Amino acid sequence: MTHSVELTDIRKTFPGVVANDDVSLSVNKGEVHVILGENGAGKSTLMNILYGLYQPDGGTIRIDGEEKEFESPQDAINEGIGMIHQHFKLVGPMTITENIILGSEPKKSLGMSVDMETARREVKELSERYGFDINPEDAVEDVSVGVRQRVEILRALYRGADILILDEPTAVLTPDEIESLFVVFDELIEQGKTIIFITHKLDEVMSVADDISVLRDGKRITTIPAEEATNNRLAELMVGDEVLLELDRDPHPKGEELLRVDDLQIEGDDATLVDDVTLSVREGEVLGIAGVDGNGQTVLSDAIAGLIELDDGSVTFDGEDATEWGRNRLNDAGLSYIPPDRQEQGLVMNFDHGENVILGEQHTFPIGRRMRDDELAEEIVAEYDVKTSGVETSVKSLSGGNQQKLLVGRELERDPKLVIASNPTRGLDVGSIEFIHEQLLSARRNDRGVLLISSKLDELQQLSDRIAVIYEGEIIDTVDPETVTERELGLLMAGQELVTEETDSVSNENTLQAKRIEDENK
Amino acid sequence: LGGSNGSDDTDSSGGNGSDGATNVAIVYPVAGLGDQGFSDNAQEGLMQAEEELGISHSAGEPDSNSEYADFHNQFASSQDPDYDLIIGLTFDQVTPIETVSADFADQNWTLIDAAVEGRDNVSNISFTEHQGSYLAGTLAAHIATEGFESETVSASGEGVVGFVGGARNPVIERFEAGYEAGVEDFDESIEFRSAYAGEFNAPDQGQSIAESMYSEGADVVYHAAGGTGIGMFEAAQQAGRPAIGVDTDQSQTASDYSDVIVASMTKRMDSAVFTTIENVVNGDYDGSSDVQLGLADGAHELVYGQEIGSAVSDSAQEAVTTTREQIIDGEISIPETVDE
Amino acid sequence: MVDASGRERLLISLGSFVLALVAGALLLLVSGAFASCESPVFGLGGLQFCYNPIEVYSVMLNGAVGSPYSLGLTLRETTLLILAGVAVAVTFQAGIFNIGTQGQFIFGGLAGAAVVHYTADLLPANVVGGGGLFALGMMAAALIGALYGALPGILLAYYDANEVITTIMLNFIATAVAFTIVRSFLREGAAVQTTLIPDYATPPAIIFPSASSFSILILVPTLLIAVGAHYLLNNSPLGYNIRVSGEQPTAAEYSGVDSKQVIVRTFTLSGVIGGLAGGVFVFMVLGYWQPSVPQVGFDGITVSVLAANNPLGVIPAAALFGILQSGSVALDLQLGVPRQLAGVLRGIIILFVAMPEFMRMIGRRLGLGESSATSAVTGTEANDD
Amino acid sequence: MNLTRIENTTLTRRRIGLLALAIVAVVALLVSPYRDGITSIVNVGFFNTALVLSVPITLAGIGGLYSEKSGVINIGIEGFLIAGAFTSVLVTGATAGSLGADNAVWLGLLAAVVVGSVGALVFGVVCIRYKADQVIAGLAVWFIFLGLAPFLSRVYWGNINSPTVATFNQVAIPILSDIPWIGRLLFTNYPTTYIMLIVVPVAWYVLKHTSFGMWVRASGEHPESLDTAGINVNRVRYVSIMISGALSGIGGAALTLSTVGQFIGQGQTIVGGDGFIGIVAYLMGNYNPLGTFAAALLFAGLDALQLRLQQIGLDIAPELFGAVPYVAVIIVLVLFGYTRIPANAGENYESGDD
Ligand SMILES: Nc1ncnc2c1ncn2[C@@H]1O[C@H](COP(=O)(O)OP(=O)(O)OP(=O)(O)O)[C@@H](O)[C@H]1O
Ligand SMILES: Nc1ncnc2c1ncn2[C@@H]1O[C@H](COP(=O)(O)OP(=O)(O)OP(=O)(O)O)[C@@H](O)[C@H]1O
Ligand SMILES: [Mg+2]
Ligand SMILES: [Mg+2]
Repeated sequence: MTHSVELTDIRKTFPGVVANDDVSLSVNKGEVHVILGENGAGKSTLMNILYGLYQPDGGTIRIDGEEKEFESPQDAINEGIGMIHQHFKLVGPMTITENIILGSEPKKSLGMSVDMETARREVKELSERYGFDINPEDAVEDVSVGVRQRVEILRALYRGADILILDEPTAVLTPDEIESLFVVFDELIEQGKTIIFITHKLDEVMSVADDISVLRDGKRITTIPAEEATNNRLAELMVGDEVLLELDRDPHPKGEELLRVDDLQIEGDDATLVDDVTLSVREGEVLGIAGVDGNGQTVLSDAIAGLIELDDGSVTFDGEDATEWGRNRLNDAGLSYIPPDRQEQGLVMNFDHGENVILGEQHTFPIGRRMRDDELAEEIVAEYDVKTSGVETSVKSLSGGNQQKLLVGRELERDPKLVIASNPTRGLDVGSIEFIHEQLLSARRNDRGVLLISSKLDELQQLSDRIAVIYEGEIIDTVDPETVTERELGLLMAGQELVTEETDSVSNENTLQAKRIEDENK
Repeated sequence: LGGSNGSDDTDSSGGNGSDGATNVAIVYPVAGLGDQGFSDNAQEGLMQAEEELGISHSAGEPDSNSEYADFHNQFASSQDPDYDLIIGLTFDQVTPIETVSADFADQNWTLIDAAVEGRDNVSNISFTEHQGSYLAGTLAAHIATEGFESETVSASGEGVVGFVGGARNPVIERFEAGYEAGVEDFDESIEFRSAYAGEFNAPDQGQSIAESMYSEGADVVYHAAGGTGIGMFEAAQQAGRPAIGVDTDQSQTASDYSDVIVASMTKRMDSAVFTTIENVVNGDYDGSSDVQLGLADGAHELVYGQEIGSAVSDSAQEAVTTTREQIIDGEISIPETVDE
Repeated sequence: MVDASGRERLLISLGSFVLALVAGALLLLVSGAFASCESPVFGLGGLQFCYNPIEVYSVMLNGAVGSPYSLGLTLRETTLLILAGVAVAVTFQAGIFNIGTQGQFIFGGLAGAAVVHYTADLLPANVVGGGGLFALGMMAAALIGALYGALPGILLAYYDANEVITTIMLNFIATAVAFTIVRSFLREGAAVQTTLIPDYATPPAIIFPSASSFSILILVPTLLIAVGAHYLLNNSPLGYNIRVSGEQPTAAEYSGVDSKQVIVRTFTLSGVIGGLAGGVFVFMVLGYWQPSVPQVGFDGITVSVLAANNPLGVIPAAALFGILQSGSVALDLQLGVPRQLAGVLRGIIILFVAMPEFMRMIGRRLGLGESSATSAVTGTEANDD
Repeated sequence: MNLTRIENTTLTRRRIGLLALAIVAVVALLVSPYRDGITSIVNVGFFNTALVLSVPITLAGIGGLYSEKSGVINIGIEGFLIAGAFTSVLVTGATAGSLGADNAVWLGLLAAVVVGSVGALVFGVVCIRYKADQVIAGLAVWFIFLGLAPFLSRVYWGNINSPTVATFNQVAIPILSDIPWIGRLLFTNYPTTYIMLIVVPVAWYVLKHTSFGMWVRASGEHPESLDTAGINVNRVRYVSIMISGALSGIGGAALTLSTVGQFIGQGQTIVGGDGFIGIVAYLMGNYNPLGTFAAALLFAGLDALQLRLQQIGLDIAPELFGAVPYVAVIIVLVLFGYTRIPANAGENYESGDD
């Protein structure tokens, strides 16, 4: 059998890290090959080598049986390889069309200028063929992440890619969007294309994979056909150990009301970002907020944490009106905040551990005291199992998971009454996720309140006592995680009221999509 | 241009200090050498002194006004060589010399083109620019009424004259005042335009100003702007109109522009520099002297351009000649300031 | 701005200086072949070389520190550069590219001179009155510097006006406005300059000759300002906030920092120091104010860059540029080598400082600091997003 | 994401604002007692002066714009202007004797372009290959040329200011130059002015309608996207930087060879900050070559106006009037918002960085 892609003994080291340790991997033509692995296992590195972005230190690449050397993406593109990267590679201010044709622009006027007419037409045709609903004239920065993901795919298809690499394309998509992406997969496979698909979500793996390869610590552990895989087996292969997928969440008595938000309203420039939100969190309670990214959760959490001024409504914290307090006073009163973006917001990358652990507390320091706390840093490093070469190294040298542990440690070590955790496990590996979940639950056990904002349904279901669903800035329902199904949550997140299906005859897009999910699931 | 650098000689002069050779230091104005007029002319006087009197010399070329005092200090406190005379030029050096000369009572200074009062170790030489400029005004007025025609330039007598100033200071205003009086005394109705570039080394600004004057119909433009004035000549070339130079016979010193320079109002910086050095060499230096050089001393003259000067009408030439005599005889009173 | 550990920074700055001297020597050799001189220092083939780099550098050094007078000049320059450098450094630490120190320098100086103009007659003409005059003048310089410094801060914080543009504009405006103010209100006599500051209000020259217009009584507080700025940055919430804002504005906001306030405060602080530099210039150096002032504010940028924006590092960096500056005059007068050489050297030093990668490469080639250089590389590259 | 929306409205607001400002200024001048004088000085000669003065600003600005659009902030264009101004005079002066003035000026211009491009290439290597901090390296470029040009002037000519050398003559384009006004302005001018008049639309067209232009924009906004599209980011950046050097070289030559043919080395040199004004021009023009030209014309026009107002007696404080353009810039910035800097300008790009 000829392999579409055959990698042999690929080796790549970065200073201090062996990212790919003699990895060999064969991908069959016309199949979906899934690559699994913990954060940092070397998946992206391997694919970047296949795409010509990185030069391997050793090993060979064969495409359709022929040995190739890729010195730049151009070489890979010429061999029919297209790649959708883990992080979008799109130019925000340029239009969708411009982004798609970038690097292979159709020409006119004797090759002097770009033929935008043709380009637009081609993009339109291509997107229609795959059922993508996009407007080629929109600037990329104005469209949703879902649309951007499609633009990325179109970009690869526009160049006529036969081998499509998708590096975690679903991390930012809604269940609906993921579903339609898989429909596209089917179509591409039908056309004889080959797909290499990287994801962390095990259920996705089960639904699309033909073969599954697992990488761990830069090595390929195994490749198995999808039929032989189960969630447990895959998880075990990834971490190399039996993992507990179910967390222990004992029922816990709820205490006093810690946080109360009434009729909170935040207006954006041309839209209401948070609309009349009312919620409350009590001692020993985890309130989950579910919602697709971009529905106002960041604004909401920033507002509660005291970073954004409210346009209307009030916030009561620990029995006091805290509407006007601002971040510092709320922090002093015992409200911690684990922000969604650790590298931009939560930590200062060029500061060392000792300086980072006082971030948010700095206003409590008297003039004259050194602006750092190495003792606290040591403590967090020890307690939260942060792998570091020392508290006086800058935190940018830490891996993402360890950065997050330091951040979570800092916010929890303040012994807050309530902690807001916004996507605290985004982009982390299974082990780190588990650890952080455990910390949040232990806060709950200690009668702390937790406001957990997440786009991961399983996380919310495992940790929350109640789940509020936010859609377009509104809390449209609050449900019990024990009884609600994932499907119901998915519907709510897509803006659907939970009504009996027969009576709902409104045939808008969302219902249709929801039905299709239902059908697929059968 | 000779690339001769005044300071090259310093080394050899070190030993000469004791055997009587005269050491002179000069501090040039910020605008610097290369203006094809004022500073270059002063340097010529220095060179002449070197040749004829065998003096040694050093030069300071400050970058900004705030460095003047440093250079004067540096020269005054220098032991090797011990300067017999420090020459300062222009109005901008009044305060620096005033301050530094108070600390070095034994050091002799000469300030040219401005005056430090009340020091007996600073002699002053200044000029009567208003007198010379009055002559330039007389010539300009003639050109503005009669018109002017040469092979290279022509003015039709639109009745407009212009003046380009460097930075605004009393000396430059003397130029302007005398020039304007010369024009107006001849014919009240002549339109007089004047603008200052603000600097003495901004030929591009000078060009821009003169360009606008010529395009407004100016028949002739005169400058007192040092290097900035070179721009005026360029504008004159572009416009094909005559211009009047200053400080030296610029049809020779700025020979690229001799085809537009109808005349120049000279101001003998070179002889001022030479004379003061000569006085020191001869032991005649008088630290309290305050000399003003004028038309009668030959310090100013209106010299016609080498190339097109001959096209100046006889009547104009005569008028200039008689006016000159009248000024020397004190028959014409000329303002030294412009009323703002 | 440039990523590296403290020790490595020091090595880079030193290395840049040495390389700049080498590059300068080459420039001297090449240009010396084109210059005309009566007695070339040496000939090679048909070429005659007018400049001997070794001699040039030794004359420069000697000219800068060789006599009490010249050492005074150097220290005077250093004093101004420390103030300007610290003024720039605090804003650079906050990630603000502030070019406005020159404007604050101009207005600070003018304010000091204006105080003398209006109050000299009201105070006794003795040491006491002089001290009062000096104190009032410096206070005015600091105040005006603060106000003129706060302006671009407010424009940036509340109107999103790019600080690079506004500060460049404000420098031009300061020059023009100051000129007009002096011409219209503070002029005494025909020259566009302010009243002379009476001797009794000028900081006394001790140790160094008065001709060098330098007073150690000014240098000491200046050093304290640099140390104080360093202390403030590392030992106060404001300093921490300035640094966080410079590193990561979003993190600053997350941690409850009012970034607008920090911007304005940083600019104000910088303005105070820039204004003081102007005051020192007027009281200690020139003795009056006139429109053509040296580019101390711009020099402050180079000093701060060489010092990696560390206020303590500013002190040696200022001393180095002070030596270059004052040594260059001797160069000109004694050897006839154009003193603009100092400006070239300054530019080359900054160029090398700007590229630590290159300096590390040189370091590795020379086998110097092998371990520290490579570890630094690892540290910076491993997580370079 | 939201910035775009704000940006778009800001832009239109800014245009309207600028227009309003200009109208107010003109009306104010026209109703003032100096009306007659003003209408007499704002004539074709005025516009011509403004046009000629705008040449170095525009060229440097467009050069800086290309460099910054591609991701390399070139704050050193002031230095490249100085290099161009100095080189053009040096080469013209040195060759006029043997080649004749007409050839020598063109050779001077060419030399300025070469020195500008080579200097920019070195700057590019420093920034790209050696990952220098671009702003600091740009400052260094300025300082180096600010020192080097006067240094070499003194070595070569013995004076900090050069002697005068041959200059460009204005060239009248047959027939077209007879059109009233336009003919004088656009068709009777210096070669460098013509070059600018060609560069402005071409630079605009290239940036907007060609592949290279797209690459330049992508390179400064999001280099990875360009890299993964198979285009070598650093090559695009090198070319853009060299464009900035070459254009600044021409701008510098225009300062000298289209005026008096003299290099002034004193103070800020003859360039006197035009490079910085060029930066301000492209920021005000929001990285659009046409806008850059308009902003440069505004600066040059106010400068030209200042020199003329003096002549009609409006001479209360010429220095203060000279500051009007700078105040105007601040007012415009404050009232009409900020400029959006390319997202990756100032960042180094190394293929493979994730
Ligand atoms: N440009 C780089 N420089 C240095 N180290 C790198 C670089 N890119 C990746 N690494 C390191 O190589 C290892 C593998 O990284 P890679 O991005 O391939 O992991 P991954 O499997 O894609 O992880 P994730 O699931 O988080 O995307 C990690 O330790 C990472 O820190
Ligand atoms: N100031 C603003 N003006 C206009 N629109 C805004 C503004 N701030 C946010 N938005 C838009 O409002 C919507 C909700 O924003 P929000 O940041 O709360 O999203 P989110 O759900 O937290 O997702 P994420 O954290 O992934 O951005 C988004 O479409 C966002 O682009
Ligand atoms: Mg990855
Ligand atoms: Mg958000």
